[in-house]
Amino acid sequence: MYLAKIYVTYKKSILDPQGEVVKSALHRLSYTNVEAVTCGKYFEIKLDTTDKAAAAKEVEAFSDELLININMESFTYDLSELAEAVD
Amino acid sequence: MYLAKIYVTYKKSILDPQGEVVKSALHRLSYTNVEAVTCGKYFEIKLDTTDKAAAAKEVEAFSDELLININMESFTYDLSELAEAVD
Amino acid sequence: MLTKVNPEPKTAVQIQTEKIYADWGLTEREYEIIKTRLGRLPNYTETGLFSAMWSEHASYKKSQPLLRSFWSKNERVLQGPGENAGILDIGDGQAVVFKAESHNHPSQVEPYQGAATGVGGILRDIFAMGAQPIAVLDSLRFPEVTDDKTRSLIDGVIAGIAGYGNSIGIPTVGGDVYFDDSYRGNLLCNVMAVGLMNHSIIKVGQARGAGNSVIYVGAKTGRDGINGASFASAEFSSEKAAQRSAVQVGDPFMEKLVMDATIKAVKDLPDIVLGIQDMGAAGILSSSSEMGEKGHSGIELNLDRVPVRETGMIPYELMLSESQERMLLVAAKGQEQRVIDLYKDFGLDAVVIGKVTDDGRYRLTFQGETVADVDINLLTKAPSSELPSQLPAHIAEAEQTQFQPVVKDPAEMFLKMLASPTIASKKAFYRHFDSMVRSDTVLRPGSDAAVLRIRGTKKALAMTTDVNSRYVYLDPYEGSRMAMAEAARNIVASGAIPIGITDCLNFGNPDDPEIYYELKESIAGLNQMAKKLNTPVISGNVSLYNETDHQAIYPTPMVGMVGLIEDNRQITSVPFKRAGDLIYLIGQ
Amino acid sequence: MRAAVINFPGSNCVLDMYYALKDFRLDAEIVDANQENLDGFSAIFLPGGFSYGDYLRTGAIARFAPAMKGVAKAAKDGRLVVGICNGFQILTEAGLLPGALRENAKPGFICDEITLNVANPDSIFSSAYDKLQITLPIAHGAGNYYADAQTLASLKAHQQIIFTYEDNPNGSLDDIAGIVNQAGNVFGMMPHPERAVDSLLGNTDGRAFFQSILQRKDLLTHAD
Ligand SMILES: Nc1ncnc2c1ncn2[C@@H]1O[C@H](COP(=O)(O)OP(=O)(O)O)[C@@H](O)[C@H]1O
Repeated sequence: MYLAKIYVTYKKSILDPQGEVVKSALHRLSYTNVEAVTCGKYFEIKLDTTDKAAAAKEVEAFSDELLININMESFTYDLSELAEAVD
Repeated sequence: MYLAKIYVTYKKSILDPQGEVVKSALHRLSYTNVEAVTCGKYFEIKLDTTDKAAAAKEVEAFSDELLININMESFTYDLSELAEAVD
Repeated sequence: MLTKVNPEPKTAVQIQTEKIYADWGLTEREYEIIKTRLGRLPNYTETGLFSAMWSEHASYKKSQPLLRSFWSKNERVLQGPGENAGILDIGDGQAVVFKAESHNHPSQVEPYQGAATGVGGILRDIFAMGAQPIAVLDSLRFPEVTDDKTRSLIDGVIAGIAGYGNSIGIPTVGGDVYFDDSYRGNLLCNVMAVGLMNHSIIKVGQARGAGNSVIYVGAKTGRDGINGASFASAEFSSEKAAQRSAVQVGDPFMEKLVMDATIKAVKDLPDIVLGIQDMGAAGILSSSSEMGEKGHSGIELNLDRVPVRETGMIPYELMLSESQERMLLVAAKGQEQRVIDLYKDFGLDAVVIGKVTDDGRYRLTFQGETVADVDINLLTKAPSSELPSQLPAHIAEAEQTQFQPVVKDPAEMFLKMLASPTIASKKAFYRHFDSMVRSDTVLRPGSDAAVLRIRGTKKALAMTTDVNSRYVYLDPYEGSRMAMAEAARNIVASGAIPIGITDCLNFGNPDDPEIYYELKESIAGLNQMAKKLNTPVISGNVSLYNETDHQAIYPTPMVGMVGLIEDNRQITSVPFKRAGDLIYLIGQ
Repeated sequence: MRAAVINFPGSNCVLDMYYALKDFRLDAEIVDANQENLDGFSAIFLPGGFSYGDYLRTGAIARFAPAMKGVAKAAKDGRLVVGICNGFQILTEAGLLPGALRENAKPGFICDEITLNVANPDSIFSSAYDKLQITLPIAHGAGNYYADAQTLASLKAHQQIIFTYEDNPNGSLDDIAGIVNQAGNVFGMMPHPERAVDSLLGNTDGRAFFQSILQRKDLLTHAD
C-alpha cells in the first residue's frame, strides 16, 4: 500500500484570488510577516499496490487526467509506503 | 525568509464528501487501485523572518486562528528556509 | 471478518453509580422514571436512547404543553403540526407544504456547515412528505458588527446557506436579517422551506403494518454530531468550547440525489412506500421510534445492517449519529426490492435495516444480541413538566412614561436610520443566494414577500419571514402579534391572501420563569393573530436555551407566512412604476 | 430532429432549460448523462447546476460522463452544442471550448442580473438580437474565464467572443461571458438565457438567444 500526497496550485502566471484574500485577512490579524499566500488543493490517496514505480506512474496519470486542469494548474507529489492495514 | 507548506484535512470522523466523489470518479476511470481519497487544502505561505522557531510559532498560531476550523479540521506543516528574494 | 465490538463501554450499574445519565442530560427524576418503568436498570445503549429522546430538542417536553394550544385547523389544513411539515390545500388538487427549523447552535460553532446543514435538514422535511421543495427562506439574527470575528461568522452563515441551497438547486428567495447585541455568542439561523405537491401523494412519517420493512436510504453513518440533540438543549458557556460535539458536514450533492430519488419513489411506488421520515436530530433513533409511535407500532432494527463509513461504531453511536442526508422509509413487505432498485438507479444505498412489529416495543439487535428493548411509548413521550412563569422584571419595572425619541434634525435621523445595518438593503447577503433557479421566482429578494408562480396554473405563492424581537422583548404578547401583522402586510403587499404560518420559537432557558413567561405569552399572541388572520399554524420549531453565560437572547418568535395568489396578474411589486402615479398612505 | 438536455447527477437547471426549449416548440428531451449515444439529436444542451457536486473543480468530473462521448461526436459532426453556466464549465474541462473557468475573482457565489454586450451579433447564437446590450441573470461561483495569451488572441482573431460583461462581475479575462469554438457550432456562456424567456418573471432578453438558434433551420428542424 502506498500513500500519495499530492499538492495542486495554480500555475505561476495565474492570479490566485483566494490567496490574496487570505493574505489580507492574515495582515488584518496582525501577521504582518506574511509576504505571500498561495491557496491550493491537497490530496491524500491510498493506492493498493506494492510497486512504487507503478504507483508513481498512476499518480502522475490520474493527476493530469482528473485532479488538475492542465490549462491552469500544476501539481507535485510525494509517495510513501504504508504498513499494510490490518483489519 | 521562510516558506511554510501547510496541509489541512478534515479530522478523522468528519465526512469528506469531495473525497468520496473523487474516489468513485477515479474508479470509473479504471484507477481501481485507489483505496481511499482525502481532499484537503494546501497553503504556501512566505514569511519574512530569519528566526525559524518564531516562524513555526506564527504558522501554528495563524493556522489555528484562520486557516483551519478547529472543530473539524487539523493541519500539518513543513518549514524551509528560502534564499532571500533578490528583486 | 467481523471484529466484535463491545456494545457496552459501561455497565448498567456503572451508569447508575457514576451518574453517566446525568452527563447525558437526564435528570434524577427522569432516570428514576426509566428505572421504574423498565423494572430494571437501563443499559448503556438504552440510557443513550432516553437521553436523546427525552432532550428538549427531540421531545419538546417543556414547550409541548404550550404548543398544544396552537390553532391549526381550518378548511385548508391537510396536515397540521406533528409531521415532518404541515400541508395546506391550495385548490385544483394541489397543496403547499412548509416548515421552519432552527440551526442556531451549530451555526454559532461552525457557521458554514451549521447553516448549510440547516438548509439540508429543512429540505428533507419537505420532500419527506412527498413534496417537491420550491423555495428556501432564511431568518438570521447576528450581533452588531464590530469586529472581524463577527464578520467572519456572518460570512460563514451566508456562504453556508448559499453553498447548500445553490448546489441542491432550490432557490433561496427571502428572509430577514437583524443585528443586535443580544445575539452575541448566540446567533440565530432559522431556515424555512416551502414545497409543492398533489394531494394524492401525501406521505406521512408513520410506520404501520407488522412485517413491513424499515429501509435506510442515503449517506452512510459516521460519528458526526453524536449527541447533537442534547447539545442543542443546553446553554452555551464561553469556557466549554472544547466539549462541543463534532460538527456535521453537509453534502448537497448527495442530498440532491436523495431528494430526486425520494420524490420519484413517492410518485412511482405509492402503494409500496408507506411512510417516510427525515433523519434529523438523534438520527436513526428519533426517526424510527417516532414513526413507530405515530403508527401505534413497535420497531425492531438490526444494527449490523446500518451502512457505516467508520469502523467499530457501537449501538449508542449508530443510533445517535447525526450524519446528514439520510432518510428512513417504511415499505410494504415483499416489495422492498422495488424501492432498493429505484434508489440504486440514483447511485444510492437503500438497505432494509428492520421491520415494523405489533408488540409496541422498540428493540435493537447488534452482533446477534439484543442491545435495547423498551416500550416505544415510554421512549417517545418524555415526562412533560409545566414550568413556573413570572412577569419579567424589565417589564414590571418599566417606566410608565414610555421612551420618546428626541428628533432634532429629521433629515439627519432619516439618513442615520437608512444607514443602520438592520434597515439597510441586504443585497450584499442575498446576492450570494441563487434566487432564480427553477425559473419560477416572480418576486425575488428585495420585495416585501417573495412570490413564486406555480407552473401550469395561474396561481402563485407568496412567502415571508418576520419578527422584530425588540418588540417581543418589551411585550411578548403584543410583539408576537406585531410579527404576525408584519408578515401579513408583506404577503398582502405582494398581492396575496395569507393562508397559513410556520414558526421558529427562539428563546432562552425556559427553566427561568421570566423566559417561560415570554414563551407562553408569545405563543398566545401568535395564536390570537393566527385565528384573526385565518392563518393556521401548521408546523414549527422550538429552539430553547439560546443563552451565553446566562444572558438570554431577545425572545425571537420567527413567523414564516405563506400567501396564495389565485391569478398571477394580481402580483404587486415594490418599485414605483411611472412618473406621475399617485402615492397613497394607508392605515393610521 | 430533436434537442437533448443532458441531466448530469447534480445538474439543477435541467427543467429550466427544458421548459425554455418547449416554449419555443422544440422537440426537447431530458437525457441521462449515462447515455453515450446522442446521434439522434441535432442540438445538445448542457444545463446549469453543480454536476457531481462541482467537487474537485466545476465540470471536472462531469466531463467523463458517458454522454460526453456523444457530445464530443456531435461537436465534431457540426451539430449544435450549448453549455450554459455549469455546461460551459464542462465544455471547457472537456476541451470542446478553449480556456478554463476559475473561481470568481472576489470569492463567492453571485446571483444577479447583469448587462451584457453582444460582441459578435453574427453567430448562430446571437443573430436574432436586434440590440447590442442586453440584461441576463447570472448565478455562479466560478465564472472567471481564463485563457492564455495565445488562446485569447486566437479567440479574437476568429470572432469567437460572443458576449462580454459590461461591468465584469467575476474577473473574467477581457470581460468574456460567452464564446464559440472556431467552427462556430459549440457555444458556452455563464449567464442564463433560459431564465429570461417569460415576461411574468420580468426579463425576456433570453428569447433572442433561442430565436437565433431557431433561425438556423438548416441545422435544426421544428417539432411541428
Ligand atoms: N437573509 C436573507 N435572505 C434572503 N433574502 C433576504 C434576507 N434578508 C432580507 N432579505 C430580503 O430583503 C428584502 C428586505 O428585507 P427586510 O428588510 O427584512 O424587509 P421588510 O422589513 O421590508 O419586510 C426582502 O425581500 C427579504 O426577503
